Parts: sequence; structure tokens; C-alpha cells
Amino acid sequence: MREYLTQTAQLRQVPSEWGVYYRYTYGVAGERFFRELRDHGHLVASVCPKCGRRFLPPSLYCEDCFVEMTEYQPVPGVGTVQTFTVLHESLDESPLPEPLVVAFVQFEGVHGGLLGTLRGVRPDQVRIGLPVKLALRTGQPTPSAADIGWVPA
Amino acid sequence: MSGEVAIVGAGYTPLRAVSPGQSFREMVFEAAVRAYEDAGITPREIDSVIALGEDYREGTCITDEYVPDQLGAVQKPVQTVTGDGLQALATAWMLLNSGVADIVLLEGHSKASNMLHPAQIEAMALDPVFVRPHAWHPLFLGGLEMRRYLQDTGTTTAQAARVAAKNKRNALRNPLAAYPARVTPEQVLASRPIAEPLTELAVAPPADGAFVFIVANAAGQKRCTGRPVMVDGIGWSSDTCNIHTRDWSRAAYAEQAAARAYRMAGITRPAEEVDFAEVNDAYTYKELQHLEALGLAPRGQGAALADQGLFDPDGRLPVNVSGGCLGCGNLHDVSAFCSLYEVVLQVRGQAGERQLPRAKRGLVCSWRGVPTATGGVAILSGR
Amino acid sequence: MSTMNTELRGTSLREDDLRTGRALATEWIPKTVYRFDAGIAIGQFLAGLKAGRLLGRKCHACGRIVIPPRMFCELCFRRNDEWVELKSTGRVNTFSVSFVNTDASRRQTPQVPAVIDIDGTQPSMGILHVLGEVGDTLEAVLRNVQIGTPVEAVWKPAEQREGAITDILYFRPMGGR
Amino acid sequence: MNRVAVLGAGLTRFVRRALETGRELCWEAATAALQDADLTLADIDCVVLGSAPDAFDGVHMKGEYLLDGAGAKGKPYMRIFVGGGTGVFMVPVGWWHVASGAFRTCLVVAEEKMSSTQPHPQAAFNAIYDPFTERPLGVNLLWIFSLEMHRYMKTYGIPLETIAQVAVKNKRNAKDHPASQVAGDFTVDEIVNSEVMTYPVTRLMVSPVTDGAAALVLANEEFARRKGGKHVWVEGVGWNLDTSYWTNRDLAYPQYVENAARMAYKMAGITDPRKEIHVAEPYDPFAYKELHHLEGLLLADKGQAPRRLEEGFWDRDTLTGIPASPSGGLLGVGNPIAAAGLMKAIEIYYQLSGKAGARQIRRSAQRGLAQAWGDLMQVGTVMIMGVER
Repeated sequence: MREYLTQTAQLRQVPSEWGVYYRYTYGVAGERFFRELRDHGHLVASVCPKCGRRFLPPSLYCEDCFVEMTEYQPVPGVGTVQTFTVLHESLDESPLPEPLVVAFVQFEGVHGGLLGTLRGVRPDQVRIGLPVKLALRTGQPTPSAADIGWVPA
Repeated sequence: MSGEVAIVGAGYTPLRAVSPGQSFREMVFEAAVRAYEDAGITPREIDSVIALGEDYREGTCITDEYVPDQLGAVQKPVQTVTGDGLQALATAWMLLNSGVADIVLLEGHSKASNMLHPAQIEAMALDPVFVRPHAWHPLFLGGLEMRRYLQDTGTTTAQAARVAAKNKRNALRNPLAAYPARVTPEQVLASRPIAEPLTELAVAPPADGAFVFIVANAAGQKRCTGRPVMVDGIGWSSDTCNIHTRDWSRAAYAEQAAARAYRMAGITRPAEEVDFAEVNDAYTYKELQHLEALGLAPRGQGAALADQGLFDPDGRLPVNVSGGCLGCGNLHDVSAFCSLYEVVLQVRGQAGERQLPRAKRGLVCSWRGVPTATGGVAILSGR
Repeated sequence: MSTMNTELRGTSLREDDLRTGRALATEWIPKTVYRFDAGIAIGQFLAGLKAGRLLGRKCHACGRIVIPPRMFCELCFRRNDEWVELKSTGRVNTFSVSFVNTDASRRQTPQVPAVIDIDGTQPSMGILHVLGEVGDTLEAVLRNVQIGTPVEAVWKPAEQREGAITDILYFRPMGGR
Repeated sequence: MNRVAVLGAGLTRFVRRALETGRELCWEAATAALQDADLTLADIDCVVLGSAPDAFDGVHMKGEYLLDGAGAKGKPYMRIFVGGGTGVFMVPVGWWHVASGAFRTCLVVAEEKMSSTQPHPQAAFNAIYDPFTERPLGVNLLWIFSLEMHRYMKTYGIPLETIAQVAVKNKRNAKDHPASQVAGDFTVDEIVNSEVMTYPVTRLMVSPVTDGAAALVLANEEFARRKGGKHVWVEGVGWNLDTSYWTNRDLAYPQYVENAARMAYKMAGITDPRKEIHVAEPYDPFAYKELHHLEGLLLADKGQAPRRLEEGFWDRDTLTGIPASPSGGLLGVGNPIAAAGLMKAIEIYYQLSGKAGARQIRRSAQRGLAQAWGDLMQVGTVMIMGVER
């Protein structure tokens, strides 16, 4: 018997799969955000009692002051594209049937922002600074981040 | 805080896109044999072992289990850093200055080719509530960040593409590199778009391979015969993990890590005090963004300096003469070890045909990849 | 503070809260699928199983004969030296009687995992496998097997073997029941 | 080498499934620890995080995901991982961040959110086994424990009823722990006769599935002195990893725990641990493990920990023995893996600083030890704390 593999026919791979899936709770701040989104169709930010900034997405705590945020405020209806990408590949690494515009949107007076798919505009027409508004997918049994999208304002 | 810590031994396996002839254990064994040979010691001399590992990439839950045997480290103090190579080096530095070890072994390997769905794996790092449900390919983050970086600095996509052309060409002189090539910036721009402005050739492809280092304090160095490469400074830092509140165009983690490493190394004018740098270039623009964060180029001037040839192998501050991630292959957290290995060779004068004439002091800058904002900076020099 | 804080945070949910939507949650099915390179030692080991042979490796420095095989001796830290064909017999080092499946669901008839010290290893050392022909109830298994019981491998028919650890169906008490 | 003091600790409740995300759990524990230490995040120079497999929370690079909740934004941050040994190991990790002179203060956080894994967290454990020689057999996590337990029982002739007493003791102790999930009064018969999972392991000899977090604040001597008061100090740390070829090992004795303990004892200057250790938190994810580990820690002769248990040597109110798991351990308080390990280390801090309330041991204690274990039954992690002397 040889001590090294010398032929490609000797190469072996063994498959393995973990066989689990996951269920993630939305958490204290996520509960509030997604219930507001589902019940009232608007975005809310949490307010830091120390630094006064409004955080989007809302959070249980201020990541800088490290204090609890319990106050929530609605976010303005129109935001602007801070950056965007035209995505061509799916999570399975195959070409998407139609390229997607993924946009990160910020709102005046709000720290942070949100990601969503931007529709209703040709990819080559999208610019940083474009005003957009929320286009919410509805009718899902559970509200989800995937419901959040944008259209030009 | 000034303990004398040096790399006294280094071992590798050549990096390749696939590595079907060896198990990861056999790969690591090969690198370890080289590292021990280089350091002139046996496993008996090792006081402590630090491995790199992230379970989802390894496909094994608790990868720490499978660390000791192929290193000859059975029944030794062994631990796994779920971070990058410089965080492992920093951990070694701390152990060597705490009195619990004089000689520490570092190990990192990549078997990225064994993941059947790497994008699906990397997507598992996204916030499961606010981000992941969109089910986007995780490179969308690179695209978003690149667009904002280009906008804020006035860098063009063509300038960014030159980084890939340079690094892949540098890799032609590195026998370890998995992806050496002659490509033009135009080819990079014209390659398949993935997350615009990122195209296929602007993204470092994954590779398999292993590195092992032996690191020692002053007492430990006396027991080793390997030529020491001193760790003059090391820093690591994390910006927020919250992609929503991050500054998209700056690499804040690298600024913070560099400040710490420079302070430790007594560096005040990095662009003049560092001879060469190995800087994370998982995507083309990251090299430029990192160079600016490190103070090796003024903010927004990375591309302009690159255009002048400053970062070419024959420039004043060669960057990624190894080929970087774009030329060697992306080993994720282990890429920092690939960079470290290049610095060891260069300052020892062992880099063969790519040896730089002036390589007394080198810098490594690492980044853990999307969606993280974590990275490190190390300054190393010959004695 | 004179004693630890006893007003701890942390909000407990019942499974029902999540099922009924009183608490919100989202599901994700990951594609955690891998194909692992078996490499030199395990590649040969698996090829041996396909041929109905159990292979170990011997280190000439320490004299150990190990299974599962590796191309290095982890104690001497050297490349080890030769392949050794082992008999597919051994002794039960320890065993368990398992009434739970991989996903923690209940099973009616038990699995009997065991560490089996393989004859011919040096010093005696084992592999993980399962026992068969030992009964369908806890009481029956405990009657039929003890720690130390000699066992032998029951192989799949040669034409069904695929070069996997499951080419050995199970080990059974020596000589059958 | 700088001396390292413990300035405060915090915990969340340990629950079967938490509403909070992992980040939120981290923040809850971290703020509780900062409050206990009377410090703010601005006083913290670096953060270390312990969390067991990513497969539980279901987040790749889990440390990165948790970091803002752990207070690490803009700071040097390190996640270190040694399987089940991770929680206790966070004290050594925090210790060397400070002892090395690299940092004045360190916030140590441990978190686990196991309830995320479906259909059951146990399924995530299959991937701990070797993919070539073990996973194809249809493994489950409990196999490895029941195999080791059976070998331990057989080697020393230990009856199941004796091992069950560990569960009785720890679940009883946990009744006084404010974080506890599965505390209660049980009889040996109830433990032994609970559902057989994997013989000889029965349901009540197994720690539960838990969500939770824990945190600890460490500081160097200068910082601690400036803060004032009497402190508990980290006196010894040790860790050790045995071969991954677990079926090639002697399963009756945890040599790696002994190696880790010897490293820690040496650092703490301990030569006779049975006299110099006054309270212990040995790792108890399964009832037999506490006994197995007490032997590895050299606090009992090989095979003799069960006899000492019957004598009441490990009881919380002992005056002559060494109270073991006065917190209630993983069997009583719960097992959010890394957070459970850190909870055990925190219990030593509470006991030595007189903060343990209803759980305060009756004998005097100047020194205590916590230990955890993990991977394929191959990691030992040990930390020793002592009071001001």
C-alpha cells in the first residue's frame, strides 16, 4: 500500500449536512418595530435618553451610551438613498432573473437607516441622494424585514 | 507594555483553489512540520497553542476539538480564537507577557472548497431579524460600501480595478499564490457584475491552505534557532456590528487598530516609517480604504498615489507584493497569516524573486470580511 | 452592593407564544452542506472498508498501532510508518442504550452505540460504532452485552459497500447469539 | 505580571426560550455587571466574549454579531472558543488581557441562545463528531456522555443511585439562585426512574436547554485599588486540550482536567488543593460529570468522589468538606453553555465576597475554583479566585 495518494481516482470526499434550521425571536426592540410596521405601516426609531439620538432600526440599548432605550418615535415618511448596489447574483450563486437594486436609506434626524429593495426606477437611474419612501409588502402572516422596500418619493 | 515578542518559525502549504489530496489535518501537519523545522524546535517546547476557526466555514460544530493532534499538541493548553490571524497573534502576545507561556504556536487553515454553498454560509453572519430575511447574496454589503467609498473619495471604478491588476500580477512571482494572472483593469471592469460596482475580478476568490507560526518572548527566543521577526506593535478593534449605524466609507476598525499598533511601535509618521505593507484586499477598494485608514495615504488619496506607482513593488511603499487576497486567494481569517508570512520572508530577505530591496519594517492590516467591522494591524521588523 | 442583584432581566417565552404569534419570530433554513476531503489516511481507510478490511497505522517510534488511521503520530509528531490490517473483532470498552434520535425525538427500539477496542491495536484502542443482534429492549441489551464482551463486525454484502464506516453494519457479540 | 481583581458581575435569568435576541441578552448581563462594579462602559478598555457553537444561536461569526450588546463598539474585542469549556475560560482570557499589561480593565461577557435551533438544539451537536468515521452512524450528543459515564461507573463500581444524588443536590441548591430554570426538590428515585434517554443517562441527570447571558468586570491592581474596598482576585488559571481521537482515550479519568488544574494550582501557589480550595464549582452538564471532574481536579481520589458525595462532603452547608456547585450548577440553574460556565465562575466571586445571599456557604472560604469542560470530552478549563490577603 502506498503512503500517498497518487491517482485522482483515489481522491475521496464525504458529504455532510448539519440538518438543523432556526427560529429567531425579534427581541424587545424588534417586537416593537415590526408590530408598528404591521399595525400602522410606519417605521419607528428608539430614542436614547442620554445622547438624544434616534436609532433606526430601534434597539433595546444605545450602542455608545449603553443605556436602555424605551421611547419610540415615528420616522419621517421620506428618506434618501445613502448608498446602493445593483445585485446580480442570488444567495445560491446563480444569476438573478432580474438584477435588484438594494438601497440603504437614511431619514433626516435619525441615526442609522434601513435596507430594502428599490423598485420603480431603472438601475442606471439610481443615484446617491435620491428621495425615496417606504413601499411595504403586506399580507404576510408575520411581519418581516423582507417586507421593507422603497420607491422613488 | 513592551514585551519582546518575535515570530521565530513559520510554515505553510501552497494555496490552491481546491486541495482534494489532503485532509485539513494532513495540510496542517505539513505546515507544522515546516514551522518547527524553521524554528529549530520540537512540539515539546511549545507552551500554548492558538488556532483559528469558525464553525460554519469548517462544517464542524466546535472546530476546537480537531486542533491538537496534527500539531503534536495533545494535552497542551490549546484554544481557538474565532477571529483573524492578527487577533491570534495579539493573543499570543498577551500570553507571552502574562507569564503563562514562553513559546506559543499559531495555526490557521482554510478548506473553503469543502463548503458547497459558501454564500449561504456567509449569509448566516447577517443579523437574522433586520437583514438576513431579504435573502440577498452577502456581497451586497461590499457593493454598498464600495459605492459609498467611491462617492466620498472621488475614486473611480477604474482606479479600484487597478488594485486587482497589480495584486494578481504581483502573485505571478509568489509560488504560494493560487490566483496569479496578468489582467488589465479593463478586464476587471468588464468581468461579470455581482454587486455593482463590484465585479467578479474585483472580489478575491476563496482558496485552501494552511499556515503555522511559532512565536516567542525573550526567554523563548533563546530556545529557538529560527531568525526572529519582532512584533513591534499590534492592535485590533471592532467598529459596531450594526451595519445600519456604521460609516460606510471609512474603515474605522483599521484606524483604531492602527492607532494602537503605532503607539506600541512608537510610530508617528507611518508612511515614512514603514517600508512595505500587506493590507487586506478582499475587494479591490478595500486596499485603498485600508491604506487611508492606516495613514499610509491621505484620506481620499489612495487611488491617486496608487496611480503614481507608489504601491507597486518598485514604488516607495510596496503594498501586497505577495499578491494579497486578490492574487493569493481569500483565506478569510487566515489571510492575515498569509500576509504575516510574506512579512516574515521579506524582513528576513527570503522572498526570492519578489524580495524588496528595502524591507526592514513591514505592516499587516487584516479585516474579517463582510458583515464585520473588525480588523487588526501589526508592525514587524527584523532585528 | 451587599448581595448579588436578585432582580434579573430576561423574558421567558412559552413555545405557545411563538406558535400563536404572541411573540414574533422568523425562520431560516441554512444550507450547511459540505463535502469533506478525506485525504490520504482516511481515504485509504474508507477504501479498505469497501474491500472489507479494517486498516490501522503503525508508528515505529512509539510502536502504537492506531485506528482510525492518521498519517502522523500525534504523540511522536512524525510521519508514521506502515499500514496494518486489523481483524474486525474487538471488545466492548463501553456502550450505551439510546432511546433518542439525532434530533432528540424518541425512538421505540434502541440504538446501542459502543466504543469497541479493536483487536490488534497497540495499546488497545477503540472506534465508535453500534452493536446489533443484542435485543430490542433495555433489559435485553443489558442481558446480552457487558463492558468487555468480545464482538465481531457484521459487514454489508461486498456489492453494497461504498467505502464508508457504515460498510460495517454493526458489531455483534462473538459467534452470534 | 499584573494582579487582576474582580470588580463586579451580572447575570440574566436562565430560561428555556428568551424573548430577547442574543445581543439584548448580552447587554442585559453586561449592564448588570457594570452596575455591580459601579462603572460605566467608558471605564472599559477591552471586551472578551464567550459563546459556544455558532450552531446554537444560528449566527455565523456569532462574536461579531453580539459585539455591540457586549459593549465592544470601538474597542479591542476578542472571542475565544473552547466548546463547553468556554464559559469558565473567559476568566483566564480576561485575566491575560489585563495581566499582560495590555489593558487596565476588561469586560467579560458570555452568551448562549440555544432555543434558536430547530427542531431541537441537540441536532446541532451531531456535527461535533468526525464527519468520516462517526457522523454517518446516526450519532447524537448524548451518546458520548453516556458512553463515558458507563465506563466511569464500571471502572469504579459506582451505582446509578449515587450519581443521581448530584442532581438532587444541585437542583436543591438552585432553589436559592435567582437565575434558575430547573431548580426543585427531587428524590433519588425520581432522578433514577425518570425517562431513560441513553442508558445509563436519564432525563433528570441532564442539564436543560437554556438561553441566557453572564458578565464579569476585571481590572488591574492599580485600578482596583483606586476603586477602593476589598476585592476578590484571580489567582490561577489553567486550560488543557486532549487528543481529538476520543475513542482512543481512557474514558474513566479526565486527565486534561488534571493538567488544567495543575497549571492553575501552580500559578496560585497551591500544593494541597483539598486544604487550600474551600469552595468549588465543577462542571455538571450531566450528573456524573461533577464527580468525574472533582477527581480530575484532585479534590478526591480516583473513583472516590461518589463516596464523598454520600458523606455530604460536597454539600453546601458542610463545615468540613468542600461545597461543590453551591450555585445549583448547570443541573439546577440551567445550561446556556458559555453563560453557564461563567455563571459558575461568578458564583465563586459571590461566595468569596459574601454576596451569595441564601446560597452563602457556611464554612469560611478564602479561595474557590470553577472548572468547565468541553469539545469531544477533551478540554479542561480552570480558574481560581481568592480573597484579599
